[in-house]
Amino acid sequence: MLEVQGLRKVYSTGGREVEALRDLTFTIDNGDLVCLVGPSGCGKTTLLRCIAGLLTQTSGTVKLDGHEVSGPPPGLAMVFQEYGRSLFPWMTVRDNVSLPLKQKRVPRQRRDELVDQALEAVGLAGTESAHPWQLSGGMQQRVAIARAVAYEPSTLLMDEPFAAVDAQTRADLEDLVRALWQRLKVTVLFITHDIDEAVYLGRRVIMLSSSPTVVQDEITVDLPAERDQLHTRADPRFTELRTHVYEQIQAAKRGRPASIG
Amino acid sequence: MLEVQGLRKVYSTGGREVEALRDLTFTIDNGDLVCLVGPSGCGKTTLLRCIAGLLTQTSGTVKLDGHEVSGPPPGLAMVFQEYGRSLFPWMTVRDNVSLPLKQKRVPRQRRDELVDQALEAVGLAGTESAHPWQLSGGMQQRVAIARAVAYEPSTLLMDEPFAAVDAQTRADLEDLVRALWQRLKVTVLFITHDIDEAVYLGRRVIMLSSSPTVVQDEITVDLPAERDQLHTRADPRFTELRTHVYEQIQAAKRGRPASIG
Amino acid sequence: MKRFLYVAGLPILLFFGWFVLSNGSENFYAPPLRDILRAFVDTWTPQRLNDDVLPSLLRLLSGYVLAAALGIAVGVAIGLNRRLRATVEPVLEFFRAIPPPVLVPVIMLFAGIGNGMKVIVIVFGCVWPILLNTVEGVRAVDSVQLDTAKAYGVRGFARIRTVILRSASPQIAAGLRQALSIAIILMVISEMFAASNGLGFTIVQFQRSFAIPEMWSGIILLGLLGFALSLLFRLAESWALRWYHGLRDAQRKS
Amino acid sequence: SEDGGGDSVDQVKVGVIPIVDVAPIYLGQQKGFFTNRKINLTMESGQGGAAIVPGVVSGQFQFGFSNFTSLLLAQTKNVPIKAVSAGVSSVGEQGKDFGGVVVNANSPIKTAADLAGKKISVNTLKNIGDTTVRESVRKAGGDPSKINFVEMPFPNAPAALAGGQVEASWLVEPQLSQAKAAGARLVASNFVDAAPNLSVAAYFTSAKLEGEDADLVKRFTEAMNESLTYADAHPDEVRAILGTYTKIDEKTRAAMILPKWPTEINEASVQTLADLGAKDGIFDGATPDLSKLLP
Amino acid sequence: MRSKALLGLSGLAGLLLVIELLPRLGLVDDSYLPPTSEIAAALADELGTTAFWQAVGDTLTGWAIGLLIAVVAGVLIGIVVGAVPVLRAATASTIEFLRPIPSVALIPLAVLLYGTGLGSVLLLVVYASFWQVLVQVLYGVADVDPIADETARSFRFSTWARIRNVLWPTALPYVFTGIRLAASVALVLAVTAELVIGAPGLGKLIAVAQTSGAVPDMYALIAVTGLLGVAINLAARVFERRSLSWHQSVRGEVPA
Ligand SMILES: Nc1ncnc2c1ncn2[C@@H]1O[C@H](COP(=O)(O)OP(=O)(O)OP(=O)(O)O)[C@@H](O)[C@H]1O
Ligand SMILES: Nc1ncnc2c1ncn2[C@@H]1O[C@H](COP(=O)(O)OP(=O)(O)OP(=O)(O)O)[C@@H](O)[C@H]1O
Ligand SMILES: [Mg+2]
Ligand SMILES: [Mg+2]
Repeated sequence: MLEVQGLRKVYSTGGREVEALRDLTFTIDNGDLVCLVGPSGCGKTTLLRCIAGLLTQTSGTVKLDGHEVSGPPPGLAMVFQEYGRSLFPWMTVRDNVSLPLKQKRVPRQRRDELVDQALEAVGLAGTESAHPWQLSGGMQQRVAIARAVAYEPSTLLMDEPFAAVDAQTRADLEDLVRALWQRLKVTVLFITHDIDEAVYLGRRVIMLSSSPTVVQDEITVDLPAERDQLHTRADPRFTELRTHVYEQIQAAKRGRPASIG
Repeated sequence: MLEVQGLRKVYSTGGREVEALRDLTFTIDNGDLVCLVGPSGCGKTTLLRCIAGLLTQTSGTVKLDGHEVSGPPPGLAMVFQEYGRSLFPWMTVRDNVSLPLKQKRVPRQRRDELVDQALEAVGLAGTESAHPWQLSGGMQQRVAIARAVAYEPSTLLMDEPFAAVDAQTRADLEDLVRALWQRLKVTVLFITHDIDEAVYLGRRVIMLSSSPTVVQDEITVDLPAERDQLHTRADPRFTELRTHVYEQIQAAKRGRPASIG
Repeated sequence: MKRFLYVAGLPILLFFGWFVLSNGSENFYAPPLRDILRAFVDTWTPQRLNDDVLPSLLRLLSGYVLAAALGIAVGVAIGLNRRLRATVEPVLEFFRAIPPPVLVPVIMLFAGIGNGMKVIVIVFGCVWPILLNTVEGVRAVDSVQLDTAKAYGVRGFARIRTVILRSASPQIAAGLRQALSIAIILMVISEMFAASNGLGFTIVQFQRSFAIPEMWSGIILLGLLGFALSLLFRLAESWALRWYHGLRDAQRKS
Repeated sequence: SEDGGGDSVDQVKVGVIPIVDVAPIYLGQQKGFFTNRKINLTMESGQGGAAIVPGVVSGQFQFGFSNFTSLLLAQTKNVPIKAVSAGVSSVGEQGKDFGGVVVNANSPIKTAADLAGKKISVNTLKNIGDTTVRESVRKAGGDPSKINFVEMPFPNAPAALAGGQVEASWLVEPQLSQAKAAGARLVASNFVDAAPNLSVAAYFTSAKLEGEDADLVKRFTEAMNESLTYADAHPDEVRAILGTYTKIDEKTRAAMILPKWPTEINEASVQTLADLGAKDGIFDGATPDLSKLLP
Repeated sequence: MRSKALLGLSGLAGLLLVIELLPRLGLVDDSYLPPTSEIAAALADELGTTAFWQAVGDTLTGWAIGLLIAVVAGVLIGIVVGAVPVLRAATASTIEFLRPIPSVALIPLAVLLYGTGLGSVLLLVVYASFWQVLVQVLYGVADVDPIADETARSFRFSTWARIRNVLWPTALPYVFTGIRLAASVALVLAVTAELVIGAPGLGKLIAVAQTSGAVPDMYALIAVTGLLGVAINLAARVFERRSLSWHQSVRGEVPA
């Protein structure tokens, strides 16, 4: 279980003080799939970094399975918003994906299998020997996704992971994440700015307010567990939920809670 | 007028040969707003770089107003897909935006005005003195957009410029681009992977096939010139067009033209 | 052909200029290039190369390799650890500012007068550019790359090897390149003490015995040596950093 | 210098090595022997001939100080220089000279003959040190071709000797006294072995200056001779003036052996140096022409 | 900041302690490496003489002028050569040929041209430290992010503007390393030139102390050289912190 309690983060670099997060409290059960939406610059990335133990909060606590997070917990995989910078340019695509597995001491054969599967799943079979900078933006982002997928994490943090891919690929990747989640029972925290995506993917959607950031609202997505791109999105309940989220986000941008409709 | 004729680009770095563009031919009238969609990795960025004169094609020609493009033509502004790396980390947001204006010898006062307006328009008023790396991903992308907008270009090339911003901001920025286009009669070539966005924004939509890349299809968006987020998107013609584009993209990914429906 | 022109064009021009300008030189210390070239052929016989240049080269290479290993290892440690950096930096700067010629006697106290001393002098002199560049390169590793490594549990030696060293490698290469020519310079300086053979020793000996054309021919040989070594270095670098050059050239040239 | 005997004072720079040997010129400067002859001296110190000879040849210095083997070497290469006055000479007495070969107190080396086959430090290879040390060994009946000379500046040699890195060291004052005080034992007086009353070094000028301003050279030689004579006669003043341009401490200054400063260059001894050098092959087969070098 | 200074001082103190103990414990003969206390006493004596301060002044003058020339020339030539591929290709071999020629081999040339004056020192100092700056600048210029450069090109920045706004900030960290390397090489060469040629300055004092067997004095003077190096580096660091506050290496220092 992931517990975030009273989380606050103030950046102070170069004389500039920014309160990125004011007071966040929420919990995520193990094996849950939670989507996080919020206006640009509201502190989503900051939150993810705190949860991953990459950033020290100013106050408040983050606990994973009862232990306070101080460094990246084992079994965690993260897809960074800056996908381009999170790939190592000196390694080929294959090496980029397999490096974390090597660290996990996955035997060579299994590693190759996992890497091939993951690259296949994101549609990058055949680019194994390329370097990241020889790929298009969307392809780079998919390499980063493949790396997280191949890792078979127990906690998966994704920061706008589909921002650079086309609509069709995006739909495929959404289904990939749901399949992975169902197969491995992994806890997923997924940041997106696409409201439809949040509702389609998540079992819950947490909405953040704009700065100073608090949890604006939270809904449970009571759509059936078996979802598919055509039918789920056509579901009237889907439309209802997305409208609700949309209104909350607009309210968040205006800086006050919308009357819940 | 922008004429692209028989454009072909083959990358050959490190023993790897990739035919990014096979044979592209299309023209864009001055003052037109054209959206370009296509599967991830099909060569959209490559095309834009060739048009901007940043990359030399393998064969074919790019002509702007009858002159062959060999270097970046005057009055051109470009928003790069790698927005993070295209901002200068050693400059503040204000300096990043105003530097091209300085290069254009815009007088100081006018420059400040333009910069303030542009930052205001993208919702970044108040961050002038921050450095890019102190901003969130979406904010960085908006700085890059502000830089292009403040420049008041005659040709505007945008490569997935709204990929990192939330839905609401995205809608605002779409309207910003249309307003700019209408006000300055600027020629806009806009890459996006959001089909709705392509149809909503463009006067024409060009669809590229997947590799080896050719022009898959092209439509003229016959929606009224005055568009707004609510009504235009609700227009049945809008839905029709977006469905057409969607089908073409799916066909492109499968590698053959869909029967035009 | 074009490549050859680039590589050889300017040197040929300069040599030609030197040749013409020095032709009638009466100055004892700046003899005509003609004489120098003649001395070059007479002086650097295979026997001489074997007796004097080979030992020098061996000392040079062992010193360089040691300096590279030491500089990179210490540089990574210092670059990664802020407290360590604050502690040892003044001491390192202290030693860095001491001219090797005055330090040689102190080194001799501990290392004797054999090849060991000369190798240590070379290490002592050429470790600095490697060390400094490594420290700066390590400090400049992209924060997102570091975070990625951290998040995926890439830590300890693997993190250093697969992320930090690779990311810093362009700057380390700059240091290694600098160090190479400094190593040659230090080779000469170390042979000014307690030596009885070597290229540096021979040049100094020529200088002292007023064999000026021979001395200049030795200096030319040093230059050629440096050029050859740097050629080798460049080959090694373009292999090790092919990702980097590819990355930098990708958009630029194509 | 242009007007020869006029009132103008000549500015003269002399390249010297700041050691005991050049005490007379400092003393002469102090005593006014040079200003009397309308010469205003400036001392430029360099570490050995490599820095001084080019300075004199190019006219940066008017005069320089160098040992005779170096001067002979220069002569064989036709460096345009000319000796103008004596510089310094050996004391000429076994065991009482200002230079010599020392070994550690417990060394098995007892006589010069034992030096054969040993590792000996000299300040400069192929120069006056190794040729004269070889002569010592030769005279004592040892095989001089077996000696293994290593090059080491005088100041560093005592440490190397004490540390066992060399088996013997050729030293001059003040290191000689310091080493002896620390327990080293003298086994050869190489200058004495080489020739009686060996002329070790000289002041020289460029052939150009000698041709163009013979008057200045003459005045310099006179002043030099006066200084040499005065220094030879006043050892206490020599010891005192050493304190001004060196950092030799007072105790060592009092204890050290001073060289001789005759005004005449002992031509026979210079010829001996030339022969020794030729024997050891340091002139590359050439024969030095003394007449071109000596005044 | 305070604690950083303390750490640095403790490092230096450790060094002093080691040098005090080495001879005291009999690990080396104290007549060749005297303990810190004796060196300090000799240093105290030196500090009282005007000759010493004169020498420090002379050395620093040669150092500063030489370094300035080397840095300005190195940066200018480095940027021009680095930014123009043709020039870079045409000069690479010559640079590699000239670079390893040791300054010490140029001593006769220096004396020939300038005697023992400042000119000799400058020739050697500039020759040695110029390459340090040049090579660093060349590598720095090559490190420009292609996207940043394309951005500048797409907005049709003039060559000068690209150099000033893109090339220069990217190369700056390399330049700083180059300057720090050159600063100490310049000091080393200034002292060496004085030592060998006998130009006035600290090096000459060291040479005199050496030939006179005044060992503690010699070490005291060497220590002064080292301390000058520390001071120079300190100044460079402060300067660097100011002008590179945006750079990863400096902003990474601030605990997140
Ligand atoms: N390193 C930093 N130094 C200073 N301020 C920072 C830093 N990183 C982020 N911030 C500030 O913290 C706030 C939240 O940033 P964060 O990156 O978490 O936003 P976000 O929700 O991920 O936005 P986006 O959707 O645009 O990526 C922003 O106002 C940003 O300016
Ligand atoms: N520098 C390069 N070297 C080699 N191949 C490259 C390089 N840049 C791009 N490519 C290849 O060219 C093809 C097209 O890339 P491009 O970046 O133009 O795609 P894109 O349409 O912009 O994709 P996306 O929507 O994912 O950004 C890809 O297959 C990519 O691997
Ligand atoms: Mg973010
Ligand atoms: Mg792209």
